[in-house]
Amino acid sequence: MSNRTIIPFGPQHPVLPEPIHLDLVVEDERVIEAIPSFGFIHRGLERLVEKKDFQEFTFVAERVCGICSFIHGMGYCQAVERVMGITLPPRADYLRTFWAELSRIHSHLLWMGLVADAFGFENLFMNSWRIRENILDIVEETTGGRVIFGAAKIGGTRRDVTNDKLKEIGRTLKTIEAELHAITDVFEQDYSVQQRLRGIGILSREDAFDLGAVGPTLRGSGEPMDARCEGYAAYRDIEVEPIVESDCDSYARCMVRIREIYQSFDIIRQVLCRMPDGETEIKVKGYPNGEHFARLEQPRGEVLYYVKGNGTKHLDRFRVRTPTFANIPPLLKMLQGCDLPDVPVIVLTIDPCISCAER
Amino acid sequence: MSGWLSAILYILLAPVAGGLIAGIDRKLTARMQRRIGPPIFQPFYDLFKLIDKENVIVNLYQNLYLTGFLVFNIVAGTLFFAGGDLLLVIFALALSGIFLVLGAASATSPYSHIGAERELIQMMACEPMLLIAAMGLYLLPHSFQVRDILAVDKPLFLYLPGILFGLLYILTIKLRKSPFDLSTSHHAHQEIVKGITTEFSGPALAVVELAHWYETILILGMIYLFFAWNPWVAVPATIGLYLAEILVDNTNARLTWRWTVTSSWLIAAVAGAGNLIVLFYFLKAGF
Amino acid sequence: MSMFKRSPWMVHYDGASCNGCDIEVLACLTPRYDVERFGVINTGNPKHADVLLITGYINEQSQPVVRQIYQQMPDPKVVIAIGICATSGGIFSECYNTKGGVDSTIPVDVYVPGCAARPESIIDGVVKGLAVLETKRAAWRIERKKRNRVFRLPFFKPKASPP
Amino acid sequence: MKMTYVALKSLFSSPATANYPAEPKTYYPGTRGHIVLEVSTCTLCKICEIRCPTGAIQVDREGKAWSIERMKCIQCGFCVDSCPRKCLSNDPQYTSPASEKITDRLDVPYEPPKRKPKPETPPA
Repeated sequence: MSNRTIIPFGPQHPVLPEPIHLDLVVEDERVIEAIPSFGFIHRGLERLVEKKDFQEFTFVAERVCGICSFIHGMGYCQAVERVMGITLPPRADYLRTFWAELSRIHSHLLWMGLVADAFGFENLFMNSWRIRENILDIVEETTGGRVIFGAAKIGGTRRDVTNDKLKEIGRTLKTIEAELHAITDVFEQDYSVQQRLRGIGILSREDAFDLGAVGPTLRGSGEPMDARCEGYAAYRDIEVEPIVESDCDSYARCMVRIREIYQSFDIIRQVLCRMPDGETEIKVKGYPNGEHFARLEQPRGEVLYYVKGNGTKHLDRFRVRTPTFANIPPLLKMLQGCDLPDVPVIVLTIDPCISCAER
Repeated sequence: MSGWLSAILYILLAPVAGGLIAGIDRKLTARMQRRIGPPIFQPFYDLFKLIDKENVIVNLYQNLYLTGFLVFNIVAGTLFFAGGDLLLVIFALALSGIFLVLGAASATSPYSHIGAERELIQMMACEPMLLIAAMGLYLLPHSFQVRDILAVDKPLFLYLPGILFGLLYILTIKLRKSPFDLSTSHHAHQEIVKGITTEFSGPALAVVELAHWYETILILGMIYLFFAWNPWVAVPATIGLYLAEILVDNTNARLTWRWTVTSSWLIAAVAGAGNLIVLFYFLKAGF
Repeated sequence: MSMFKRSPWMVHYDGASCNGCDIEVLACLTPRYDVERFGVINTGNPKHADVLLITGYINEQSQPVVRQIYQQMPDPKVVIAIGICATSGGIFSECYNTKGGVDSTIPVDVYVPGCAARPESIIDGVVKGLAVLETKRAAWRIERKKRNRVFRLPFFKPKASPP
Repeated sequence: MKMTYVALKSLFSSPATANYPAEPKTYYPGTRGHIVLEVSTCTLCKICEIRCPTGAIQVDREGKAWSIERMKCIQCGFCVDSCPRKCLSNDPQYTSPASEKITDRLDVPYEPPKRKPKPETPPA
């Protein structure tokens, strides 16, 4: 006696502000299958390389996604720099790492808020975003933008931060971290939150690996894989231990992200300690000729940039493989057989960034 | 005579008081989230705006059902404040709920349908406890009449602690507060958009809001009954318990319908029925 | 006096933006900016909303969606285009998949510039939008009197069939 | 239970809301708000027009004017970086919302240096 209906989820939906459309085939309240449809946000910006010169294109690359914008700009610059054989001054590398980790904290805090909203915990949403605003203040002060940093540039960074300012930021981050503990404790210990996260959206280690999950989705299933261990930018000097949880459920993915926030605070502390003096940019001469793959770790997982230059000011090819794109097959797997109220929670535990995925 | 007076006062003043309570609720919620929050009269602004808006009617029967929802809410409240039969009040309340469900189900939107289903589930979770509460209140005055219960010169909450707890538990469901804001939600967003109210717009939504205000006052009246032996205790106790509901709303995630039904029946069975049985034998033994 | 100014409920749709403006729209709801001070609620349901906030430009796939959301909103309603993309296509205006700004699909009342639009700027935009909403309401009331559509029970048949 | 503590603490502490329209916001000096042109030093060299990723800046050499479409500018600051005379700068104040798309047109008093007339080559 089951009644099979199709419930549309998105593209306009209060829980997920981004336009993805899922047709949820539902029996009573159990999801049998989720059929996605895409393209609501496809821009085709990879093809803009034909129209914008390779330096201007940094701004386009930053706008692949507004949440992890800095790492997109940084990844593009890194790929082009490798093609052109540019070695950055160390201060530029460290500043980039500093901003990348700040953007990771802000993205994870944003995610914490959204997932809290998905399971109907409005207060937690408000508190997560309240703390996030403090991070954004630091970002705005150092880069001039709140969400689109606009600080990366081929050959270095567009801005420098004085050492006094960095010290002050270090102190501010300490107070933010202290304040954050109250919120993350709720995620870790609150009964009703655990009810909504534990045992929901199981993705086994084999499935996660086979379906190509990346980032916290993969690490929540017990696979230690973090592109920061590759040692790009300042990560060559800073030890990054991949954070792994082995429960394979939504709670594990949540815990991975929460522990990553504290890890990022730790990395920023190390970056601030070791910040070398010197130039932040070098002059770029000539045009890129050749190709390169860059691998970076975004808040949502591993991101790949492919750049191919032909010796003119326009690149031949630019290609991004974003983490959400890789995480959608695991998501569809997780959605099979879950309850309808758990759909938003599961969708959010991969931290979807549809604008990344569809570019 | 005073019963009729208070019934008329209820009909006239409940919207005002209910709106104010909703406003204070929103303000306090905002403060608990470290926001300034809307002005206290915000619910009235919302209501008048909704009346002013275009009424997009999905089908004409929707209006009939919504009118039924409002009318039976008022009937239930009027019966209660006139000192009438508590059982009748509970049944009228259930009937009004059914009208709301019918109104939502008459639309074609899947969100509205699921909201209606969940509303039914919520009513299923509430009703046993409401009936047990009525029975508990019956035991001391041997009457279901509200005026007789009011006349009992004993602190009822000491006799009925389990039932009061159970009633408070399902009041969270009735007031649509987290963790049980399953069928529709005032603030936080949910997977079925606005659930039961998805298809109501403009004046129709205003009717739903107004009916909720009447319902809130009726529910607060029910809590008042437990402390009615002394108004100086009863008023602060009712206010305090409502504030506790707001706090619970702000400190819990939304739970699933399975959890809602299981836990509320469990509490009805353990706290409610247990209290009832114990009290029954105590009274029989002549305490 | 009308209450539209005091209780604008909003619905937000992400056309094809980079998420930057989206999260700034959401940030407006949070403690630092708290637009609920002005009675704004993010309803997420077009049928309850008075204000439609659109971020990002319109592409082939999202065009019918935007149109549908706009049609589902009861009158009077206001559309606010948030961010440069929603205004003119911005940096993506040369992409092969754009139709242009929001005004290519539905009428826009207020443009909020910025990439990404700052929350203060969004608040300013909403306040500007409310003034437009007020004038639209006046026009719409005259319209409504002609059509005479009020809250009605099923056994009273409407005089004129709704369009 | 942890949340009860947070909620009650929030209830009794002052709200984190910046009372925005009532109290004006002060921006950090480096915030990218809108582009300002120092008219007196501009030489209408057109580099900003070429560099602008969205094509918001138009330089009219004949009409001696520099114009920017405010509703197209993405405040990236690329023009500021690439201006050879440093006459462009970022102002922290954002462009205010409007019902029309605004274009700001500024008259530039720059006089191009008169080219010396070529010395007439003596007829061979």
